Amino acid sequence: MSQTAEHEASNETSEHVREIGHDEFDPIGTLTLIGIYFLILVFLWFFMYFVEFLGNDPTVVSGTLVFLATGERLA
Amino acid sequence: MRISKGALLIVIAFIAPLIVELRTVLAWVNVELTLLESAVLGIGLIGVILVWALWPQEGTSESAG
Amino acid sequence: MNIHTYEKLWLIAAMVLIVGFIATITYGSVGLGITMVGDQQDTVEPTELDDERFSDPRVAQVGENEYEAYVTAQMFSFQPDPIEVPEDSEVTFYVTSRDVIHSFSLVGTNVNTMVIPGEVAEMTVEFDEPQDYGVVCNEYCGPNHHNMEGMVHVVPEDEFDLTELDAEAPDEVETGDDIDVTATVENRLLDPIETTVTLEIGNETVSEDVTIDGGETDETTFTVDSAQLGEGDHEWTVTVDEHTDSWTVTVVDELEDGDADDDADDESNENTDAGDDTDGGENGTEDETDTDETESDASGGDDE
Amino acid sequence: MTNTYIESFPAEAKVVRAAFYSSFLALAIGGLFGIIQTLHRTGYYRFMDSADYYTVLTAHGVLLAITFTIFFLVGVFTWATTTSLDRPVEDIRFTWAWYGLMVLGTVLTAIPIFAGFTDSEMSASVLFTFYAPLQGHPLFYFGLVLFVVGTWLAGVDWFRSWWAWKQEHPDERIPLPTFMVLTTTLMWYIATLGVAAAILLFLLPWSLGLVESVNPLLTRTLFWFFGHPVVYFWLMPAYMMWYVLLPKISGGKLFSDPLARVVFVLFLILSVPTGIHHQYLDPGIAEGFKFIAMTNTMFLLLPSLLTAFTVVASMEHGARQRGGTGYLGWLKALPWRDPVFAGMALAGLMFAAAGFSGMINAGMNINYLVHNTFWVVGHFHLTVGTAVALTFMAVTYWFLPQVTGKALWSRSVALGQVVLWFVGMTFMSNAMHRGGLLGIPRRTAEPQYEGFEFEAAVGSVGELDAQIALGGALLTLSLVLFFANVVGTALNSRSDDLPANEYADTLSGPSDAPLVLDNLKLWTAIAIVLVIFAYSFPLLSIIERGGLFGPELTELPVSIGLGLEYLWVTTVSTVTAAGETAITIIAGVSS
Repeated sequence: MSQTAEHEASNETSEHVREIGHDEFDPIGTLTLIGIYFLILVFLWFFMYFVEFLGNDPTVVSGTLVFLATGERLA
Repeated sequence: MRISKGALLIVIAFIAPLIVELRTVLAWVNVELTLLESAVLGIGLIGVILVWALWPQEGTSESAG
Repeated sequence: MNIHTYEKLWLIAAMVLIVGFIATITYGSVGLGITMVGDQQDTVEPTELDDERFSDPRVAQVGENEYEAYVTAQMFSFQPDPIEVPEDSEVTFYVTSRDVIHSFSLVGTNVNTMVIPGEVAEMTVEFDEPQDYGVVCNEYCGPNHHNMEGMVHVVPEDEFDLTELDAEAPDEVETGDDIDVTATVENRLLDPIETTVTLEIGNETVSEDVTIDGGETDETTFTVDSAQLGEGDHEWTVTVDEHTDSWTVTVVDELEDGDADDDADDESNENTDAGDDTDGGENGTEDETDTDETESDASGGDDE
Repeated sequence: MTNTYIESFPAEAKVVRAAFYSSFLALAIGGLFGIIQTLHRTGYYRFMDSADYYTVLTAHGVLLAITFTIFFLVGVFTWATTTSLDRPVEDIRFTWAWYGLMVLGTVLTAIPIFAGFTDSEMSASVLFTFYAPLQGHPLFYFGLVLFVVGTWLAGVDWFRSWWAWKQEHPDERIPLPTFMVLTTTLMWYIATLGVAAAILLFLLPWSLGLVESVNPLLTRTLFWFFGHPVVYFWLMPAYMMWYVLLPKISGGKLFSDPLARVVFVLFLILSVPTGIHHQYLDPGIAEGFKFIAMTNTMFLLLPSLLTAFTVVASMEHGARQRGGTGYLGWLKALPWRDPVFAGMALAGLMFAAAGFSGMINAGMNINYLVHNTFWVVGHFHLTVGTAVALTFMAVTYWFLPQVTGKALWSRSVALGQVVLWFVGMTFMSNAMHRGGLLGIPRRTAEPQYEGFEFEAAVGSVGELDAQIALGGALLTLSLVLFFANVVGTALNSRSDDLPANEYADTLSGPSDAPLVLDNLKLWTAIAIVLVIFAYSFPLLSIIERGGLFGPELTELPVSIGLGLEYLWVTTVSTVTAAGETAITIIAGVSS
């Protein structure tokens, strides 16, 4: 695969401004992008679960818990 | 040209889902747009991007976000 | 193996995300009591379904504010349809299929289950406000899948009953004989009901107040003088609250045959009533033509 | 001298080309059926009877989800093993044989499906999932079996190449593309056991009349044993492209070879024991089993989330080498004019969105909200319909010159095509997701009901329909442009100026990866143990409850005339008993 790298370098020198090795590369842009993605995921998850899902009443529940809840409501 | 034609095309494509869902998002804050209004808004947005992209570049480039 | 610091950060964030998801779901199950359709019910024979729940799909009261709805799905209908339950009630649905895989899904709610032949889906649901819900089958079940729909009506408490009405009268009587119209009223609620049984025949209206205890059946017989009605066809209607049962009695000059025929006629009349009974009983608001249609749909599906 | 694939491996290039063309043919027919359904469902144009909709839907599902994806996969995987091991296949006749078997299987499956349009008795409008007791013609099941056997032999071919290579390079690490092929193939072998069992033991004998009935829950569970991992089977070639091709096209190197291996190992061990999450709402499966399936599924998010980082970091590496700067400004430096890059990047972006709707699908009780609604259709049009299909179309623009030796007909048309696909799918899948939240069901010819209407909080159902139809039209146009490019390229004359057949180098190479990652036997064993843990108890419980052959097992008439039937039941019972014993032993050992 080192052979591949040489080809790549010779083929695309025109497009390459610089060569960045393993140790000099900090994917800060990736961290930024994926951080934004993480926030979107967290927000949408809570939105979907607590607004869309739980707001979509009625929901299937276990009999006993509801009985307790109903009992409270009637009392 | 501030960005390449290819990148411009992609940015416009990327705007599509934002425009489509903008109405839904605005409805949550009680701003109800009609279909026509959101279409006009979308076209306007794309227009702004086009103007921005085609404006002759001066100095250092900005972030394409 | 060297992993970049940022990637380690992301790895931790991803694990937090995953654990957070599982925690949310667990909170829904344990904290809010959301229960999955599971294996609570024993299996059944899809082609027979002769146990007391599914031989006569219906709503039954099992406690104060607690009801059970036995539902069958078949190509391309649900039984009973519509399902009627009162507001502020806790309803447990038991749903099974007579043929292929269907679903039973209340549109716009989280009440949603697969309906698999041989298995019984159990779902307990709490209904608050009166509302009508559409029911769809959301699993492909054959060429008319898109026509498979039903309704669940959650009705105000004072409009809800589980009264079964079945009225009988002879088809033909000789002028001068009495016509006995017998109304059998069953109260499937747990509490007693007070209501009025009314018979309309010709221009005449007679009624009787009755009180029926929970789970009991009351028989009211009205006797009408056929001579007063005169010869010809006379439609009669028995009404209890919003439930009606009606048929036609023919008053003739002289019966062609003897008593034997009388019995036969009685029987045929009874059959018709029994037909109404299967699904007409649960849905007082629906008129008879509609329910009959539903039933013929269902049997048509069975044949396929 | 251009060093294209066809120059290095002329014989293999023909097979890869044939696989690609088979895949495109399926895409063309499946795509045509797609727009027919779009217009029918939304009510814009209905020219056929609604009953025929389900025949169209069956063909759409089978041709796109199975034929299109898997034919492309075998092409890519054959390219990957030959290129990365730098050796031709061991026996090209064997390669053609499995390709032929796959074609035969497809044709045999297609015959009864398409017969559904005619008046003949033969039909198989049972959809891609063929849930019993809906019954297809035996030919349908038989064809599927042949197709799957074809893919098994393809796997044997790739393994043969690797074994032969290993003899000559005993101390070398498995090259990354081959590693990906092998782990994916192992996963496929485990996964297809489910569908093979469902068809060979139950559905085929049942459709032939050898047995009276089947247990619908059992065959359904066996289907999903296969039905979930099959989505990773579609996805893995796309992942491979993102790992080995995308960094190179971006002008950079793969960020981490070891993590790429970790990701594929995770897919091998976690893909199969998750299928029950498709059955969250099935009666007859205990909630506990569903919860276990959920935790497995949630952890399956990990390899995809890791992939997101590695792939984006590789792109960033390319962008920065091309002069990109800033936190987000580097995005401008990416080669957006290259359709291969733009297509894959847009596909990846869509997959990020698909990842979100997939997380919702993976959740156990929230499944009540979305199960079998249009939401699910929106989800898999983002995954298989975009992440996979758009990646395949984008890399086609790279592969076509490699396997034909001809230059691409038009790069501009190609760029327009991938962008159009992205925009079209945005409209379509967005409206599908939203429709699903309103309770609109999937798989229905006419989602318009007499007794009630779907209520939208924002906008209307009519508007969603319009979005779907618009999206469908754009997708169809995109497909037309794609095929124009494929045909145009095929008609081009040979070119001497083509990019060489290379894939991306790595920043952190295989030497950084622990040796244990290459221990395929270990990972396979772990995968099998996990499958046994996740599935043995649910399967035993289903059989115990409903019987092997459904509720009527005890009444099964043993016909003397046939005798076969008896033999069949005995064999199956023996096999199951043996399985149970094995499970008991394993359970005993592990506890």
